[in-house]
Formats: sequence, structure tokens, C-alpha cells
Amino acid sequence: MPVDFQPKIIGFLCNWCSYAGADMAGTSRITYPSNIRIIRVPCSGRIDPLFIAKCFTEGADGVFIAGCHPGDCHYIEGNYYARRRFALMGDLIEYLGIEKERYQVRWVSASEGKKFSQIISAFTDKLAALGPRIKG
Amino acid sequence: MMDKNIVKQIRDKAKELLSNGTIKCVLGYETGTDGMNARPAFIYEPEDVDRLIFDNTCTHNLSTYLRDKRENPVAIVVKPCDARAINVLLGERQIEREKVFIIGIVCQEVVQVSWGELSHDAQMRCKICNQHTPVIYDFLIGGPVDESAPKAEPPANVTAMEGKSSGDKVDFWSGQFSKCVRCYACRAVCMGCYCTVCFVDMLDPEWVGIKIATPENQMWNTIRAFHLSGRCIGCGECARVCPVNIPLDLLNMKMEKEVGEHFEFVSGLSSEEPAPLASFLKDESLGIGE
Amino acid sequence: MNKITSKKDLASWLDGLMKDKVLIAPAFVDNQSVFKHVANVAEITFDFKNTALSVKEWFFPATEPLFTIHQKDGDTTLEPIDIENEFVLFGIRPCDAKGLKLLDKVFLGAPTDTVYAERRDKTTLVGLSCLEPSPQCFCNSMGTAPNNADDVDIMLTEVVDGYIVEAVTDKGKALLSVAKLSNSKLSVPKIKCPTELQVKNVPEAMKSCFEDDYWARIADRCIHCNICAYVCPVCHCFDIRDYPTSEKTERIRCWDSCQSPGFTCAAGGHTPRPTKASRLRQRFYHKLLYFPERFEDFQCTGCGRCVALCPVNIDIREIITDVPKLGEKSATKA
Amino acid sequence: MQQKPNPFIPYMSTIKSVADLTSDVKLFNVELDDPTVSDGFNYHPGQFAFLSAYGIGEAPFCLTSAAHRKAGIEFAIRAVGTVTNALHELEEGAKVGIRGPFGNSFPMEDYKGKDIIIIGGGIGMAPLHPVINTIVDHRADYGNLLIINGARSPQDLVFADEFDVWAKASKANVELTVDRGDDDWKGRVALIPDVVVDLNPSPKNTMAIICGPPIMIHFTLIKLKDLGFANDQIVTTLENKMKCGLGKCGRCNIGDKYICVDGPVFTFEQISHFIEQF
Repeated sequence: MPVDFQPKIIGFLCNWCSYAGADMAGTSRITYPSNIRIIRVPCSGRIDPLFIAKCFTEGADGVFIAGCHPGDCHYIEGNYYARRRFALMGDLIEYLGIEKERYQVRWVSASEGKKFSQIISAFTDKLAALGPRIKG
Repeated sequence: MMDKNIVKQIRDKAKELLSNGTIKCVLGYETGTDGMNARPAFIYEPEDVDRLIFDNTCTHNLSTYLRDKRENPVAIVVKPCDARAINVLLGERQIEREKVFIIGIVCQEVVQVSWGELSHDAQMRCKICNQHTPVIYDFLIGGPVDESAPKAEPPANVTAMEGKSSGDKVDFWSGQFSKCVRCYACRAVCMGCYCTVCFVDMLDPEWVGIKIATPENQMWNTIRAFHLSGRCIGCGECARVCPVNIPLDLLNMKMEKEVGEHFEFVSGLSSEEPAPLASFLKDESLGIGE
Repeated sequence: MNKITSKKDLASWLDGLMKDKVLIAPAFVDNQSVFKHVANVAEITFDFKNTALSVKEWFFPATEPLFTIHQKDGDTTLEPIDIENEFVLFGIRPCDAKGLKLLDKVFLGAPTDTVYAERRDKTTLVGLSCLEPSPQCFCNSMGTAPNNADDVDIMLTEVVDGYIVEAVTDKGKALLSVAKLSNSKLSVPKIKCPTELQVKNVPEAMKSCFEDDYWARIADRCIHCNICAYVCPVCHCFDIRDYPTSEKTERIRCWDSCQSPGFTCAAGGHTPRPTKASRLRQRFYHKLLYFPERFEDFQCTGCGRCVALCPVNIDIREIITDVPKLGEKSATKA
Repeated sequence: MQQKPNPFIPYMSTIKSVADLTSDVKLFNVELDDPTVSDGFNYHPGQFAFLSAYGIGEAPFCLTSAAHRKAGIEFAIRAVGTVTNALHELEEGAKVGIRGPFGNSFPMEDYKGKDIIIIGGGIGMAPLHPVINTIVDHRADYGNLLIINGARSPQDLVFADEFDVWAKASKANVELTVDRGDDDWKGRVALIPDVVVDLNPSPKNTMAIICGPPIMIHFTLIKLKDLGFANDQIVTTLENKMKCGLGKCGRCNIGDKYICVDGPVFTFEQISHFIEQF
């Protein structure tokens, strides 16, 4: 594994909480690794498992998903449905041989800029240690 | 191995329903061109009912044909597994209960079927089945069965796969998916795959590229398995029809196992219970988000 | 006097061929016999029933780039596909060889499909007689036979302790120049496919039953998967689309099938064959009437793959048998 | 061995101009980059070619230009699918690919001395455009020219700029009709088959050429037959889905014909012998 391996992370963030949380990190000048490419979605309920599979197919080393804390969904219950999907999708990709560390779902509120930054830093470190997902 | 009594009851019922005009067609089984294995049969006339048979080669899940026959009332011969498929279709509003007359058959097992070969080995799914009486029917054929057998264990091959290292899993599945020629027989034969436009056929956005290569094939098979989570009733038809022998049931059985563990749900037991991915509990954590 | 080679000499001949050619041969993978690239003779299985996929995939692969598109700094260039290697396809059955002969009519007819032509050109076919035809086979009815040498470069027939070797073409003779052969009084055994069908009147009969309800009744059972088309050694329909990646775009051709609902669906949604019955009918009319009208041969080799692999037992042999009777039925009606 | 060119590789070409014909139809003028290829690219009214949007794919389009005018290769393209939408994104100077020309053509020689009725619906005018311009440019060779062009709305009439030119040619008449008019529309609001009945053209020594949506062709055909037109006096182009243009991909197969090589131009006499009717 090359020493300077920089994992590619695709992040899907809900517009109302987690994207605002990432924004909060930015405006508060809290840094986090630039390995994550963020895609803003209206709600974690919008994140089709297709997106996750597509990211891994296209060569992502990790997929990060964040939405409002349960109970705080802007659309009342979008993240409750999403939670079930994410649980099953996690089981499926692990079964296919994608290490479960490569897939992370977290609840991040608009005020949790610091938490967002810490999560991304830790996730990036973990992926760097795992090495590229597609070997060779 | 044909039970003459069962066959007679099917034929009599079919004749009665066709003759009195209750239905227009009977979806059942007849003997195939190899003279030993069954194939689906569509009977429209009372005088044709003698084509109908039933034996342990009747592996096809005929509920998959109900989507083609929505216009007129039909009768359908179902095994217990197929009966659960009917519940799924009813629950998803794909068929109307009044238009389907269900002839349920008490079933012990079906054997592995391949054209021109007569097998005596029960299908793996049948070995762990503990549902021998259809959960839904209008007319039941076959005697009572002791259903007190212990609840089935998760299939051994799923547990074995779970125990493998990530690297070994990748090797196994890449090997399997590299064989896929995307004939989509798994989709075509599946009662649950009724979408008018399947994601794999979409061009804009194009979720799966045209190239028939391992990553695209994995994408296809992964998402198909996901789309069947909580809906698959384990008829195993996808694995049976795969011309290159990809063990697709290994994916579906895993998903059903997880659906059972996370949501205490078994698909098709009732048409009223909400589907697990179309419902939620507020206070379940599922290990997500923490 | 026939030429014969021992099993040991055959193995060393094949071994030698691998030095400068790629050897494709039957092997067992996951309990299924398949044609694959083999790196040594030990991988080859000499005793096999027909593979699930025919050998057409080595000439008209399930998926292949037709050329590559490079787009960089506003500049677009097209790069043709280069087929570098020469191939030996060992173990091809006469039914599959007949399939290639029929595919040649389509792909080599003007304008030549050069991608197919180059693969065909660079491959030598070594046939292997089929000593035990399967119950689904009916190759004799489709103008070939289990030991027919017409469509290969070299034909091998297993006999006690070895193989009778027939050098059929110059290409085959060239390949055999390094083989160890001896004379033998043994002759090629007569082998016949167990199933024989009356096919002569089928195209004519097809003409009068196009509107028959028969096709809809068979289509009832059809689940419109693409298995029959993909396992067929002669089905040649394909799709073309671009496959872009960050570095380049490949224009990809891949198998397609007239059974799939989107096959004739044009942009905008117009579909000339919207029903399962119309698509199923197209398959059999193409095989048993249109192809014969255009190329004077059935688009079928009797390999039996679609018979054995159809998930719902749609059996072309049954259709070939039924069609003339339908013709009679409509003739009496008229 | 003689090396044949790979028939799937298009000629590299450049878009010279793009013009809006309607809100969803654009006219592309394309030039082949290699002058030798360009000089050898001869085509006739009714023929088609594949146009590549690199990175998306290619699709067949009829050649809208009349080759004798030597004003570049033109395609009138309506945005309906992935390839056409991608082409609509392209601007002047963009690289595209052309494969062709493919298919048969309208036998213009045989039409000489005859009255011609051109009936086009919507984008169906595209293959008729070179026919009209061939007749207009060689006016003495043909009899009366009647053009009936219909569209959903006045804004959907393609080639509107040329109506006046066509109408001013001698022995020529242009009849326009729309399904729905608007405040400015003074012309007909009627369906094409009804316009045909209304104009009551004589079938004597006349050829009728129809292109348009299948439903329009279907009903116009009935009306023309009522007026006494025989099947071999009515011509159309069949527009099946195609992928190769070489008679190999199988999509445009109808009976023993492949529309891409045996068509797209057929008389209804020929079509009536097809075993399968679309």
C-alpha cells in the first residue's frame, strides 16, 4: 500500500441537519480531511441504496451518510425509513466482502460541526489504514 | 412421484371453475417435453383439464404469471411458498383478491429440477422449510401436516459465507458475478420483479453501464437483492433458472435472515402486515447512527 | 487410411500450440462445463456435454468494445480495437461449428463486421465429435451431425486409445504440421442424434399460421428472459452504447434479445412489438422462416441448449413439430 | 488480405451550425473532417446516417439535406431520448461522428413526370425535406407538387422558413395544418387525413409520400385508398429502432427484411407483403 494513500470518500448529507453541520464546521474554521466529496440531499430518506452501491462500483473507498437525529427529521419521518434501509444495506455490502468499516451512517445535527469534523477525521484515518478498496 | 388423488382434485376443481364461468384460466402444471419434469400450464377450456398434473417436480412459482393475467379472474395452483408470494403481491396491491382463486396444495418438498434429468434430491430450501400448508387458499388439497417442527435454522451456506474474510467474500462473489451474462432471467422469473421500468434498464440516469463486466454485474445483482429484501419468499426460482449457475438464493436468503433478525418479519405470512421497508419503529436503533 | 493420434501426443501437441497461440478449451468450473482460456492441458476436460453458453462468445462476445473514444483537451480521437493474439478453439462440437457458419452469413456478409471477421480469421477451430448426443439435441435435423467435419478446420473423433484426426482446411493442415500422427485402419464411427424432426415443410407452414392463437398460448408460459437468445449459437442481436470512464469512452456492443420488452422500443416510447406473444413469435419466425428466406438455412443448429435451459420448457422441437399441423388446420379452414 | 474498414467507427465530423427549428427540434449542419471522405460521401433523399454523441452513444437520423445543394450534411433532430438530448447540448465546433449513408432512397428518377403529394406530420418532414428540395430545384422534371404539412401546433411546424420558397415554385402548393391553433394562426386546424380528403387530390399519375407518426400514417393511408390511390402509389419510410445500420443487430427486422438495409423507403404494396404488420 502506498504510504500517501488518500482514500476517496463520498458523503451524502441531509440538507437540513448534516449539511448545515458540515457548514458549521467550515464557518467555525474547524478543519476536516478533504477526502470527502459531499453530495447534498434533501433528506437521508432520499439516499437510495443504489447510490451506495454505485459509489462502491465506481471506486469509492468509503461511503459516509449523515442525517438528522431520529425525531428531528425535517420531513418528520424520512430518517426512520432510511434507518431501516441503511441497516439492511450495511448487512448486504458486508456480505459481499466490502469491509463494514467502509460504510458509516451517523446522525449529525446542524450544531454539531465539531462532531462532524471528528467523525470525518476518524473515518478517513480508518480508511487510510484499510487501504484502497479495489486492490491492484 | 405423482399423487393421483391430488391430481384428480386439481382437475375436478379446475373443471368446475372453468365450466361455471367463475374463472377464465387455470394456472397449473403439466408434464414437460422431457416426459418427466413439470412445466407451467395455462388451461382455458374445461376439456383440457386432464393436462393438469402435480408432483414433486412442480418447482415453478406460478404467481409470477399473475401480473400477465390481471384482466380476468384466474385460478392458480400454489404450493405453500407460492402462497406467500400471493400474499406479497396482495399486500403490494399488484393483484386483486377477488380475481384470483387459489388452489392450495399441501406440499412436502420439491426436487431439484433440470430438463431431461429426474432427480430425487429435495431442494435445499425444502429441507429447511417448516411451512407445509399454504397460508392463503380458497380450496385446499392435501392432508394435515405436523407443523410443530422446530423453526428452521438459517441456511448453513449463508452462515458459512458470513464467516468468510472480506477478501474471500470478494473473491467468491467476483467469481460468481463474472459469469453473469445479464440475461435477466432472475428478474423475469421473479414474482417480486414487476416494475414497469427496472433500474437496470434506465438510461437517464444510467445506474448500470452497458458493459457486461463484473462491477456492473455486481451492481445489478446487489440492487436486485436489496429490492427484494422483505419481499422475497425464497422460492429459489432465480437460482434455478440462472444459466450460469450463480447461487442467487444465497443473497436473498441472507437478506431474509437479516429482515427476520432486525424486524422480526417473515415475508408473505400475511397480506395485511406492513412491509418492513415501508414501515418503522421510532425507538429501534438497528445499530445505525451511533 | 485415417490419421490417428494418441491421447498423450494430442496433449503434447496442444501444449506446443500454447507457445504462440491462446488456447480456448472446455473445462469444468463450478460443476459446469465452459469454454475458457486454458493455461495448461491438465485444465481441459475431454468428456463433456454441451456447455451452457455456445462458442459464439469467443467471436461475438457478450460484451466487447468496438472502438475507443479518447477525449482530451477538446480533442477527440478514435482508436480501433486491436486483436493481437491468434487463437485455437479446441473441442468445438459440430453444432457450434455450424452455428459459426450461420453467424458468418450475418457478420461476414457485406458490409463485413470487421471485429467479428478478425477474431474468426485469427482462430483455428479444432472440432471434437459428440459421441453421446444429449436427449435435447437434434443436430441431424438441422443439417449437421455429431461428427460432421464440414465447419471446422480440424476434426477429432475419439476412438480407443486416441483420436482420429481429419485435417479439413489449409488452416487446419498448417496447425497439424507439428502434430504426431500415425496411420490407422480405424474409421470414423457413424453417430446419429437420437431426435429426428421433420423440418422440410416448416418454413412453408410458418407462412400460414402467423395469426394463429398458438403463439399467444406458448407465450403464456414465456417469462421473456433472454436465456434462449444468449445460449443460442446463432442468435446475433445486439445493442450498442457508450461506456464512459474517467480516462476514455468505449463504444460497447453487447448481446441483446428480441424477447426483451425494450428491444424494439424507440426513443419516445413507440414499441412495434408490445406483447409477449408478438416477441415470442418473432423469435421463431426469425429462426424458422425469415432466416431461411434470406440465407437458405434455418437459424438453428439443433444444439438443444434453449430446450434444456428454458426455465419454462418452451421447446423449439415441439414448435417445429406443431407448426405443420397448424398449417393443415388453417388450410382446412380456408 | 485486404483490410476492410471497421464499419462501426464513424467519420470524425464537426458541427458547423445549430439552428432551432422548433422548441424541441434543432437543425444540425455537420461537416466531415476528412476532405476525401467528405467528397465521397454521396447520398440520396430518404437515406439515413448514424450520428454519434461521444460518451453517450449514437442514433440513426435521416439526412435532411439534399446532396446536390452541396450545403453540408444536415439532420433535423427532435430531443426525445438520451442521444438526442446529448446532441441538443452540443454547439458549433463540437465533434460528432457520422456513419453512413445507409439504406435505400426514394426512387426520384421513377417519380419524374408524375404529380407528387408530400404528406408530413411533425418531425416526419425530415426525410421528406430532401425530396421536396430535389423537386423544387428540378421543377421541370416533375408534375404538380402538393405539400401537406401538419404538426401539433403552429410552433411545431418544422422548416417554416422554407414554406414560402416551396409555395412560390411553379405548379407547387403548400397546405399547412395544426392540431391546435393559436391567436396568430390563420390556417387550418385539422388532422392530416381530413385535409387529404378535403383537398381531394387525383390519384392519376400521382405518387403520395407520407411520413409521420404511425397513427397518422395509418389513417392517411385509409383516406388515400378511398381516393383511389393504389398501394404502389403510396410510399413511406419505416422507422424502427436500429443500432447498427448494417443488417446485423436484428432490431429493425420485419419479416425477411431489415429496414436499415432493405429500407427505409417502401411502397405500401411492398409493406402489404410483409407477414408482420407494424
